Amino acid sequence: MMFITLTNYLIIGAILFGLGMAGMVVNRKNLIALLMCVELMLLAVNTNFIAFSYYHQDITGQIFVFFILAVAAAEAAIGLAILTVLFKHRKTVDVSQLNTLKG
Amino acid sequence: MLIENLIFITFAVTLIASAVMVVFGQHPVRCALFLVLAFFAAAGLWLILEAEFLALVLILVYVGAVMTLFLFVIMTLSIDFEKMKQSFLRYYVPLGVILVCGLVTLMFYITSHAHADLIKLIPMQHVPADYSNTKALGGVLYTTYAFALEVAGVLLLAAIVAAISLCVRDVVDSKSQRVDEQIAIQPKDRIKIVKM
Amino acid sequence: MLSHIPLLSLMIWTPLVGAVITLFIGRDGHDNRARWAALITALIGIIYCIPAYIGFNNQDFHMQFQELHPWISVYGINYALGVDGISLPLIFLTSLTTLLVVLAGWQTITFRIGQYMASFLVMSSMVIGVFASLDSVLFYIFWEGMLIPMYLNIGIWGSENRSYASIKFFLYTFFGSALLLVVILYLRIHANSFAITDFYPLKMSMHAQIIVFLGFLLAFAVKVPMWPVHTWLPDAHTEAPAGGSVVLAALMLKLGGYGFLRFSLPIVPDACHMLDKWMIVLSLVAIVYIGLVAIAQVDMKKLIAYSSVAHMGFVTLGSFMIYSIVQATGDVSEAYMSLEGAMVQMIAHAFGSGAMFLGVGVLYHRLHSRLIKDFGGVANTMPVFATLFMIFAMSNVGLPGTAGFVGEFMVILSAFQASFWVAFFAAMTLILGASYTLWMYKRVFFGSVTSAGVDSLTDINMMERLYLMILAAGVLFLGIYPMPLLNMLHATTGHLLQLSLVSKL
Amino acid sequence: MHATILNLTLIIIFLPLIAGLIAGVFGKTVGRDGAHWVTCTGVAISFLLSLVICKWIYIDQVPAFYGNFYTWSISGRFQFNLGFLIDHLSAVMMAVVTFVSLAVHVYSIGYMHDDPGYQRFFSYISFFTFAMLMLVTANNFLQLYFGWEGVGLISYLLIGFWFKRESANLGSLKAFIVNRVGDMGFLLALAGFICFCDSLDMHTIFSQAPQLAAQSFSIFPGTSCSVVTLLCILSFIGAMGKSAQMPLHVWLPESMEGPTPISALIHAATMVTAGIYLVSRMSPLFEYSNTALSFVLIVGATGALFTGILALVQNDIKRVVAYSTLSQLGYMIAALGASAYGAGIFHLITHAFFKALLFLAAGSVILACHHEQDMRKMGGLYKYLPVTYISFLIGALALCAIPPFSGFYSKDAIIDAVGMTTIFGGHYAYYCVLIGTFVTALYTFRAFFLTFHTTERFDEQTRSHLHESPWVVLIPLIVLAIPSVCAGFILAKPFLYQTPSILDGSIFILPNHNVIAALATHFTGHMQHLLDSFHTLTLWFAIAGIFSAWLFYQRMPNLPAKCAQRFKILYTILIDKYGFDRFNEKVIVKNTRTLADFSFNVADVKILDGIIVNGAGRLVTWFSSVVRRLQSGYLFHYALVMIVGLLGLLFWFIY
Repeated sequence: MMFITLTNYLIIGAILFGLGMAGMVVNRKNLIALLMCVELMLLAVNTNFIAFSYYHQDITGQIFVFFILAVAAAEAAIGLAILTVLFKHRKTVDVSQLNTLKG
Repeated sequence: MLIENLIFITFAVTLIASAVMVVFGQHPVRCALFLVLAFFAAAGLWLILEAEFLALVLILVYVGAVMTLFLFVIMTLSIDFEKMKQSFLRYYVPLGVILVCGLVTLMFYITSHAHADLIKLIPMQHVPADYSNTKALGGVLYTTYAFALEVAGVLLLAAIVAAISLCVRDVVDSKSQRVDEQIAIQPKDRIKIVKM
Repeated sequence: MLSHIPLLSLMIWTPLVGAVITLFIGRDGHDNRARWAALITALIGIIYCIPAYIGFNNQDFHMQFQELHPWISVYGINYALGVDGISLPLIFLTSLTTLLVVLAGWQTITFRIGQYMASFLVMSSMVIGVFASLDSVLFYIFWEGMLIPMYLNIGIWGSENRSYASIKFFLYTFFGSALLLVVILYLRIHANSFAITDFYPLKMSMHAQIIVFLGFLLAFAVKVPMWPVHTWLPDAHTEAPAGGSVVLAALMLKLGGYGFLRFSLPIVPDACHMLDKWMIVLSLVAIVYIGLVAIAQVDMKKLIAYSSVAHMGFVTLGSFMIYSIVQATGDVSEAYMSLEGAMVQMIAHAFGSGAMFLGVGVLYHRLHSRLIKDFGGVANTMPVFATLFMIFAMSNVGLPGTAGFVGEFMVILSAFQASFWVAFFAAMTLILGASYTLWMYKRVFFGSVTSAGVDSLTDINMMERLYLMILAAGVLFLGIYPMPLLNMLHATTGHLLQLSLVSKL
Repeated sequence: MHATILNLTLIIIFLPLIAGLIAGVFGKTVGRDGAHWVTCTGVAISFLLSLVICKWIYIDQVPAFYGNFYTWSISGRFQFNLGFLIDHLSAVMMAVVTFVSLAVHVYSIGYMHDDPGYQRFFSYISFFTFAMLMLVTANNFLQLYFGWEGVGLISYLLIGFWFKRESANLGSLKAFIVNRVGDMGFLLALAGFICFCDSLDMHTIFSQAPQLAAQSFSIFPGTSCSVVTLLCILSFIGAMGKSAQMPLHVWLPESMEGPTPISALIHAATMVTAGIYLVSRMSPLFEYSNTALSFVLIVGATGALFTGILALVQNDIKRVVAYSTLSQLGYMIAALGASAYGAGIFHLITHAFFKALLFLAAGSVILACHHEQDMRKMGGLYKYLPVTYISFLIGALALCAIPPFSGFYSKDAIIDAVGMTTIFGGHYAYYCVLIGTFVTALYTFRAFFLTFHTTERFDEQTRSHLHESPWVVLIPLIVLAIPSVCAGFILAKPFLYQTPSILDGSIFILPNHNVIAALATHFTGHMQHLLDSFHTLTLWFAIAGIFSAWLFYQRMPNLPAKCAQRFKILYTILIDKYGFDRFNEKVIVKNTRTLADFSFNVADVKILDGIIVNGAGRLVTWFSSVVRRLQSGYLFHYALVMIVGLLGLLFWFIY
């Protein structure tokens, strides 16, 4: 019978990461979806890390995931804070209106 | 052996499906919930990989805190989703699909023949029964990565302060004294001579 | 006695100190004090030339008045100064021009006199620095530093679209000299020292020599200016104030020629030998084509600017003909005349066209117009000025007995040895020069008084008469008695010929 | 003796210069009288001294002086210095130049009396004398070139003396540029001397003449010509520019714009003869190249005939005399071409006298008729201006080579010499020169009759103050009339028929070219010469010319108008001066100006400046505007770019 090998996990990770990226790029709607996609991408990365640490019998992979979680949480928090401040000023979170950075 | 495969496949499929629903979902709340489902599926996968501490942490941290935050934000900000819906541009979808396939083909290529040595196709190793992921993690975390832990702590503190300072609105009616203004008052601000 | 006084450093830095003093004194309205301070500094500059002339030994071609102090020892850059037959006359020319320009700006400039005078003093110190420096980085710093005062001069005191002209001038020369830095560094790596004299014995392959030559060519061709890259000069001249365009014509154009003689010829002789046909063609184009262009001018200053491009064509012609002359006659001493002709032309041209620019400045100061059609019959109201301008016009035309003739005569004579047709086209300048200068002279000076403005013209006053007389004396003196200048050049030309005619492959 | 000649020449040359400087620079202080006294005495002294030198050279047979007095510059092997070569040729020339210039100085005291630029005029004339003397006495080509250009400059200043008049300015500019064209050729010749003989010194060059003849030099890749021919033709181009030969003669008629004294001084006696002096001075070189000699001969002969014909249609008295100068110059050049240098120089001297006489006489007529130059408004003046009438007649007779007068000796010698020359183009030249005598007689006496004899055609107002010119004008006329009559008779023998002739010291003639020697063989004596001149062709042509002039203008005044109708085409060509002026104006000037405009506006401003320089500026601005659009401000664009970059890196990293 076929074993679950590392490549399976890597493929899942790649698909997830791809979806997250696509979501970020494709999404013309709102920032929240954007943040969610970031979360997805982080999830994909963590899965890869754990898969590697499992198949290499090396705990450091998981340590890394540990810290990524910490960072990701902080990032999500701040992202949402920015979102709220942005909403307060612009009354919208629709990405297409927010182009003040235009050169 | 079959059951393990079965479990793995179920989790993997739910994970991918929920991810797809998150990305192409219309309504943000629904997306958030699908994201929650994705986290659960991921946790399941991580359990298969015997990283149970992290799986649980994942659920606690993400599903508990982050997703609630998301939902909280979605709910509080009265974002009119209807207007946003129709702005979902159709022709961008193929671009997204291309991206995903590009990445996936890349991964296939890597994992297949070119870098065989990098990823040895090693089958699942079974760890001894009494192995506890948390103990192993704790052993390493507080010894070699102590400093990194401290830094993570500081980082989280900074994130908290930043989030609060961003969102707090200046309280209008606070009675606090502003001493510098009190000193700077001039007599002419107080008395106004009106000529009849 | 003379050797231990750091004469060259004094020559470089006193004008700078003078400039600071003039700025300091001249601020908030004390114009007269600023003028006197500038004049005194310029006079000191001239006084320095006397010991330099006496101390300079004509027979010795080595660098004299040498000064060597470590400066940035990390990279081996040191503050090396030295002067030989080529650079000393040019230094005398610089100090004389600075004096003249200070005198010229005495009455014509009304606002910010202190800064106007200071800009010229800084300019003179930079230019003397260029001529005196033996270290290539020091040379490069002065070479770039010189642009700033000129840029400010054109930009502030110029006429209508001065900003366009000053920016164009600055970018054009700056672009040229960027390559110069690259080439200096390249040479530094090979010769692991920045001193120019160390570059001379450096063995280089033909390929390397061509690259180095092209780097030098662009930097110096822009300055000379040679034909394709000359378009900045007419704009800079028309927009510059009278004093500014004199300095531009008298000094800035000589740097290109000086660069060719100091750098291109001795360091990359074989590349020069290979590409000298092109340089000759370019200089001939400069002489004939620019001569034609000068005929079509309506603005006096532009006409004189183009005429100085044509005259400078002789400098490059003279310096790059030595190879074909030696090839044709097989005898090195034949090439002396063409090289010395080039050097004399550099000095003589400064007098001729510098004076004409001052003359146009005098007219501009009175009628605020440089266009030929606004004048007519000026000789009736300004006879003394007309006679002086006639002398300068004659020098520009190259009449024997005036400065303009000496250089051109030598170059054309030696050109015949290279080939008949080079001499033929070089001699075309006789006709073209005469036609555009005298046609301009006729339209401006002769004929009956055309406009009320010309009628109201007053003849030149004491101050203008002073500096125009000095220039007229210079033009006639150099034309009749060029011996002292030539004596200075003999030894160095011989040495330069030896350096540039021996192959270094 | 040697040193004294040097000092004497120095004084002769530099005295006019100093006088000119005093008159010019200190004009105001010295005042009008001071100016003309200083300059006249200066020139008078130098004239006397030059007579002294002539005495030494010719009578005391002092050896020719050859020495340098000032080193101008040393460059490599070449040493340029200024020095003198005082020998037979230059002594004669010095005498002629100073004599004519003295006459003109005295004459212009009267002529320029009421002219505001009085001092300026006198300083210019003495500068001119200085430059001419420098040219004539030079022993190397640098000093000769210095004098050459100096003379050109001062003729420019003098023609444009009345700079208020537009035509004078144009004339002076034209004169200077045409001279410069000639000078260009001469400068190339100088360069050639440096290249082939390594020095500008006349002795070294002339001594190398035979070797030079052998060398060959190729200007155009295919052809090759002998070096001597090249150098001679180049210097002859210079001579053509200065002596107004055929293609470069256009400036002489315009130079009549200047005051009459200078027309006499410059455009009759001295400046135009510089070319002839140069060719005769370079006789050692010219002798070695037949092609150069034939070139000179043909140019001279064509000039002699065709410019003479032009004089027939001129109505301005000064223009007629100007064209006659052109044709006489053609005679002298033709003489040099036939290597009869002696005859050429002899004609130069006699011509200097009677042409200056004719000019000054014309000047006094113009002065009398209150600056009226058109002959059609004169007529019957012999009653009012007796002295001018006689002097004009003497000049005219001398010009037409009527026996007793000086013109006959020199002109006849030239015509015989040209007849006997064996050089290519000899026959053509002979016929030109022969017909030329008829034409000369015709136009001189046409002018003579029109001004002095026919019916009075001027209005009453001019008649009222029509009086003989003041004595200061008449004395030079008389002083010049005397040599015009007797100079020929006195100088014919020493110049031509005596061996060794007066000029032998400085002129070198190859035996087979020596036509004068052949002429001298059958010269028996003056009286015999006069008698057998009656059955020579030239005299009959001259008499026929005078008779037809009398017939046309005195007897039947309407005849010229009639024949002008009949030969319409010929008449217009002549009026148009063979289209030279139109050619110059239309073709050369217009084209250079359009070429200049084109090269400035299109090439320089548009292409060089517009496209390349400003173009670079515009390119940068265009590029920045393109790049600016990249900053769209949308977040997803940036994300997209990041991801594309990431993918690119990954792919690149893997392959």
